[in-house]
Amino acid sequence: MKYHVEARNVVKRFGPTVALDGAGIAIAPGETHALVGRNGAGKSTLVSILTGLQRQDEGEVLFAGEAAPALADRDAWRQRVACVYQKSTIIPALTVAENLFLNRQTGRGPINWRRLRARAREVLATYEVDVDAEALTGDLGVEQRQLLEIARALSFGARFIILDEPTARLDGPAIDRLFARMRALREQGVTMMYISHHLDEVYEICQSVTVFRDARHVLTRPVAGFPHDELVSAMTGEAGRRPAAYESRARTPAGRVVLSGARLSLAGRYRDVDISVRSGEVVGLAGSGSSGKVRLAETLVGLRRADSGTVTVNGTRVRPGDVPSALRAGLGFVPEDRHHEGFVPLLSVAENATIPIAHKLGRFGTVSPARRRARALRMIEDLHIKTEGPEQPVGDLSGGNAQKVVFARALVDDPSALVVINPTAGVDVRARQALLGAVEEAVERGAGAVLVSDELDDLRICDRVLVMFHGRVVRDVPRGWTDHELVAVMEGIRQ
Amino acid sequence: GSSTPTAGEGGGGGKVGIDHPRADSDFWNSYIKYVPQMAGELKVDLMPPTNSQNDVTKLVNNVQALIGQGAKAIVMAPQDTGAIATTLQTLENKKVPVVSVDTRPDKGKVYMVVRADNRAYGTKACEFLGEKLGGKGKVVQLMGALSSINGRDRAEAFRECMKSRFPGITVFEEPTEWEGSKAASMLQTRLEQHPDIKGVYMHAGGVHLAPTLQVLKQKNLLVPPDDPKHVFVVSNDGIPQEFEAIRKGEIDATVSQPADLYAKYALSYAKAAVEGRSFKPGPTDHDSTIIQLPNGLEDQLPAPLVTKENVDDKNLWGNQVK
Amino acid sequence: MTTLTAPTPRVRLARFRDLTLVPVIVILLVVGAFLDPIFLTPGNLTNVLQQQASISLLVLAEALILISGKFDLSLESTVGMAPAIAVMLVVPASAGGFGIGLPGALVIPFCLLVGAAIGAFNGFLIIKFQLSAFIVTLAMLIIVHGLQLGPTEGKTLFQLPDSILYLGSAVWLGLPAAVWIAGALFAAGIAGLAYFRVGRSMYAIGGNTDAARAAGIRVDRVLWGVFILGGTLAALAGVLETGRLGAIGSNQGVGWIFMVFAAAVIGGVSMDGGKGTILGALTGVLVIGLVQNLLTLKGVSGFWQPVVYGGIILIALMISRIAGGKAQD
Amino acid sequence: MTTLTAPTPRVRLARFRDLTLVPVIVILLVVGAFLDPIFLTPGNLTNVLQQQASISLLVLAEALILISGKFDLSLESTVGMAPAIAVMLVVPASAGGFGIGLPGALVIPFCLLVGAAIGAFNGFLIIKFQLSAFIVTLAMLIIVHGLQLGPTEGKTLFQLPDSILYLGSAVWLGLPAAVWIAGALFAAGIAGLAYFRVGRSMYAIGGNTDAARAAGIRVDRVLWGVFILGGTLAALAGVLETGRLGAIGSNQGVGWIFMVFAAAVIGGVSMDGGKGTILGALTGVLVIGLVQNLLTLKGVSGFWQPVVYGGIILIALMISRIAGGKAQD
Ligand SMILES: Nc1ncnc2c1ncn2[C@@H]1O[C@H](COP(=O)(O)OP(=O)(O)OP(=O)(O)O)[C@@H](O)[C@H]1O
Ligand SMILES: Nc1ncnc2c1ncn2[C@@H]1O[C@H](COP(=O)(O)OP(=O)(O)OP(=O)(O)O)[C@@H](O)[C@H]1O
Ligand SMILES: [Mg+2]
Ligand SMILES: [Mg+2]
Repeated sequence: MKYHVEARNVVKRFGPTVALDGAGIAIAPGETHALVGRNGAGKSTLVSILTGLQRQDEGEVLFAGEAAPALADRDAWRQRVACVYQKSTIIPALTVAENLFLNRQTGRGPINWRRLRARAREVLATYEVDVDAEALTGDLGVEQRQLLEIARALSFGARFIILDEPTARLDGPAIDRLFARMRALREQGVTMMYISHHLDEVYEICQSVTVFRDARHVLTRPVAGFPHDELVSAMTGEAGRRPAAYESRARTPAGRVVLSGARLSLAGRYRDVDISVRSGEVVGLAGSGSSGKVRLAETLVGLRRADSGTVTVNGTRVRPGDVPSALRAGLGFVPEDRHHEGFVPLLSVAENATIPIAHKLGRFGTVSPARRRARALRMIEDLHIKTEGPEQPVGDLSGGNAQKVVFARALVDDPSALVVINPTAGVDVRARQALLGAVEEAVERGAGAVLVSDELDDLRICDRVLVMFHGRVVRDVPRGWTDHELVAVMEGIRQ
Repeated sequence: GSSTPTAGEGGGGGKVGIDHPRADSDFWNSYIKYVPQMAGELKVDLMPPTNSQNDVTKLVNNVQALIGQGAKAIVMAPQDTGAIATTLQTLENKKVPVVSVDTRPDKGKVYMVVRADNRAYGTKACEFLGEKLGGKGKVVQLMGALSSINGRDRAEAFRECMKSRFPGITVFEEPTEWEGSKAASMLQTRLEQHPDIKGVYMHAGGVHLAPTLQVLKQKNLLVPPDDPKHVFVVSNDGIPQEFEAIRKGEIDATVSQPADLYAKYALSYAKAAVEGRSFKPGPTDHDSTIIQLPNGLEDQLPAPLVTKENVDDKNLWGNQVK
Repeated sequence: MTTLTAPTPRVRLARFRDLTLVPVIVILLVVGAFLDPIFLTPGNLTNVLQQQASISLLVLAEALILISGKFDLSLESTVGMAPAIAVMLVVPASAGGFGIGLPGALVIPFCLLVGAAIGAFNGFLIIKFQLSAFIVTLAMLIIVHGLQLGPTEGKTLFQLPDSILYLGSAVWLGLPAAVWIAGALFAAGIAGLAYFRVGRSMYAIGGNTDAARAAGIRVDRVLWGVFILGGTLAALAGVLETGRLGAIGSNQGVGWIFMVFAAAVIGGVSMDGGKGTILGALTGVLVIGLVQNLLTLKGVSGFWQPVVYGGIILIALMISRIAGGKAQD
Repeated sequence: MTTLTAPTPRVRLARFRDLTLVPVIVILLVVGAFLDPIFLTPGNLTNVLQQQASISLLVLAEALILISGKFDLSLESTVGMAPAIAVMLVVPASAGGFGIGLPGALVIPFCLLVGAAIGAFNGFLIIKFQLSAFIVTLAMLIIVHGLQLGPTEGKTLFQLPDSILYLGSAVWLGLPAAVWIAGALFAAGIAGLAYFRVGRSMYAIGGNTDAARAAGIRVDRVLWGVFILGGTLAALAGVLETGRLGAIGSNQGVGWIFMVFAAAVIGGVSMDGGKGTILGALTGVLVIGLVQNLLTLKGVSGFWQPVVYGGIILIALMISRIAGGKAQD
């Protein structure tokens, strides 16, 4: 059988790191083929090789049995493959319409902006992305940008499409719409490669799955009849059949309130919100897109300043919009976008993880590298961060591992209040368990936590979930909800 | 009396170090070209020249290097006459005599200053323009960089002379920073504002001549001196192009700054210094006078005003270069 | 699901953001008219345009390079060096030339070629060799100027072929030819950046090079082209300046680059790439030209001119910041 | 699960990246020794150090500012203006002063205060007003220089109080005091950036301002401090230069800033912030000092000096690129 796309024995090194070590993939025409593996397994590296952004050090790439075009021949690559990259390829200073039609605004001659906008609106309508074609993409939220990337890749008319973790930043309904589109494309015979850390999505949308582990190909199997647990052990390389789903632990919240917001309002985002979190309690914040939950969480940690209302951490009223004072009062947090506010790419794992406690790592304003290293080694161990060592720059880590470093930063000072926003975006199964476990462990040590997430599975560890709708908290749902119930509340169906 | 520093006996003594102030003006480039020629004629043991590119920091570094390489006398042209003080002090301590060309250091010992009086340039230009305009009207002064002593001296002398001798004349001062582009823009704007401007004094023919002529041409003011529309132009430097313009009647005069004499007497005084000779104030044998300064002597070389009458004088350095 | 509240006004505003300097220009015109009766006359305004024509080409070049996310300091040296070398190729040795005696009509093509070559060399080092654009072009600023000083031995070139003088001094339909040329090139720049793929790809490259590459834009080729175009425009600026001044001094263009950056940035072009328009850059040039003209007209003392001048740049910057509403980078 | 595969070599490499210019320095020393017997003598090398002492302080200041992700062009003007104003405050009117007659011993504190004030003003506009650092400090470069030209009327101040002359001209233990001072400040800079919280937070801010803020670093406060420190260092550079030259010319410091950037960047400091070390910047200064010294010793023609000089900067840049292994920004 002739494969539509094939990569054989691909080796790719980045300095001392071997990202791909003789790995390969073979995708049959018309199938939707999943590529799974833990963070740093080399999936995105393969994507950049399959899309001609980088050249493999060894091995070959074939499209329909023919050798891949030269790296410089961008047009040839674009005819063969369209891609939603893991890293954003949206250009913030340009409009939605232009980003959709980047480098294909016109065939020849001047650009007809009016027509371009009209075409953009068509695409946006087709893919049900509700943004203005004339808006600057820099003004959009991450989710809308992600939808835009997907719409762009799908609208190319390419016969082969790669989607690298497209759902990491999408909420439930958006994922459903994406899958509907993918099914339609598959019916038209489009071949797809799909990367995700949500294995249930793999079962839902893919026909075969390839597993990478530690830069190597482990197996390729049809999805049908492939036990979930086996897939997980193939990814992790652990023979023991640990359950894939995270099981949250039982606990009883203490009485002390460690984090509270009173009568918080921010124009256009949320209004008159009261929230209070007790020690030993995980409070979820849920809501559909633009419900204001993220802004609210960002207000609690001081990244944003509310128009009115107060935030109290551990009994201290913190200065509004002032992160340091919140941190000093005993708060730790994981921001929504790790690239934006999560880490300094050029600085080491150790340094990123220990910035908030730098003052405790030495006297007279000094920072002792030895103590920093020791602290970091502990965090690396606790959170299972896959790194060459505490001195490796975080910019060189894979997404999931970078996210763990952000977690390390949030947890490094033993916070009494923890706020985590979309904590598991882009992290693998085991990492997800580790991160949720880290939240629970912190809570067991007496912290109170706020967990903002679009993923219902994450919200399961919560003792109660506050559901927001259009900037207001509409329900306080205790443990024991079903997916259907919660979604219904989030969509505002049952008030 | 004074002794004439001509070719010494046997050309002995020691090495003479020389630093050129800049390489981007026509006047200094003529000077730079005269230096090796005169050194040959005077049999001076000249070290490879350094160039401080109008930067006193570089000048100080260069002098340090020249001394390190064994210079027994230094010829320099410090464009910043104050900031050289420490260096002169050091040189005095090391008993290395200094000949300063074109500028007079404010402080610190010098063996001899060789220069024409820049204030005299300004005064000569003022007198010429004042008389041509009959003591009334408007003139423009295209000034050099105000941070350069020469630019300031010319500007001040011109301004003061106009004020005291021709109070009826209005002077517009344009800070051109020795830049042709600024000069053209400023003159053009000023002529737009005051079409009745009748005189221009340019501080440096090398950079100001062509732009001035170009602006006058554009305004149709480039006419013979007998035309009532004529704008009287006095330049400064004495480069061949200015002479050419004088012959054509495009400009009326220039102050010839003697590049050749600068090179010749700078080197001969340096040689005399190495040989241990000394001079006293008084007239010299080359139409100049040595005057006493608080920190040394100064040989004030003549700087003739060149007009249509004497423009073909073979002795003018501008007529000796090709 | 998503509620994008009233996006239209936002877009409108974005379009006006190119023109944040227009109020500054209006203020300058009004204040100027009060300060000096000559200021608002057509003659004076024409002068301002003519005086700014050649520097405006440099601003155009720099704006293109900045929008593409790069940097070129060496443009200012090209303004003097390219015409000087071109002239030396054609004039006899007695007039300061190399004595090769190539035909005088070729002097402008030569000049543009030299500019293009400098741009190409910059591009080579920056793109192929991946060196820092700032330092490469800083070194080139020094080297290119040296390549003028060396052959001319620092002398002013006075005897120029008529062909190189023509463009900078001719008058077409009552306006200096230089103004027409600069105007036409700015119009081309505005249209090229707004309506053509290559212009749009410059924004894409400046905004996010990786994304541009992923979208199939030939990043290296476009960037190289921009550097070559920049060098050529600088050489053309040199031609216009030569014609205006009637000679090529060894300082021609020296010290312009700061003003060029100031004009581009107060005109809204970002130093970080991907942002700004040619129209905005043009308003920046005009502000600087008008300020200089006013300072000359009012005869502000040379010692204090820098303070007034720098102060006005700061104020323009603040106005453009307030009107633009966004933090600058 | 954690795979700690041989982390040590990587770290070593990273550390050596600061020192990519060391081979260049070695080559320069060897070549120089062959070219001129004077070159390698202690006397000459001491001269080089002394000559570079004050500009090196500017490089130190600029490196700190660049690492924090900002930009300051106005430093060069502070080198002349701060000591000039301080001197005018203390000397009598007859010596060019304001005639206020403050005690002469205060001249250095005044000078440093003026520098700090300029830095604070820059910081105010850039941080609080969120203006473009490049253009703010460009305007300030012009304004600050004007604030020297204006009061002094372009004249050189040469009657200076002894206190301001001392540091730049004294010799301690056989080495110029300026060299000791610069050495001590560089040592402090190296230690401060490597081992102190405030130094590390400068890297964090330069690398990702938002992340630094989210990690609890008081970004504005640190940045402001860096600007003030930069201005103070520039003023101190002015004190040293004044002592070395014995007077304050109206051009003191003018034109330095390009060299300062060149030194910092070939020394490995990134224009994009967050990258580079003070030690690297120091090697950059040394390369530039040695090249200048060699050019002087060999008496290279002033016309061609820029070409040689710029060429050597380019070569140093390439070597540092090849040795460093990463594309520069
Ligand atoms: N440009 C780069 N420079 C250095 N190392 C890199 C680079 N790109 C990737 N790596 C390394 O290569 C390995 C594979 O990375 P890759 O991004 O392919 O992982 P991934 O499977 O996509 O992970 P994730 O699920 O987190 O996205 C990682 O160890 C990563 O740190
Ligand atoms: N910088 C911005 N400029 C303009 N509109 C914005 C900006 N940021 C967000 N918005 C819009 O404001 C609305 C609320 O966004 P917000 O990020 O608060 O939603 P959210 O609670 O995070 O929801 P979700 O996380 O599900 O996306 C959205 O429509 C979003 O597109
Ligand atoms: Mg990936
Ligand atoms: Mg959101």
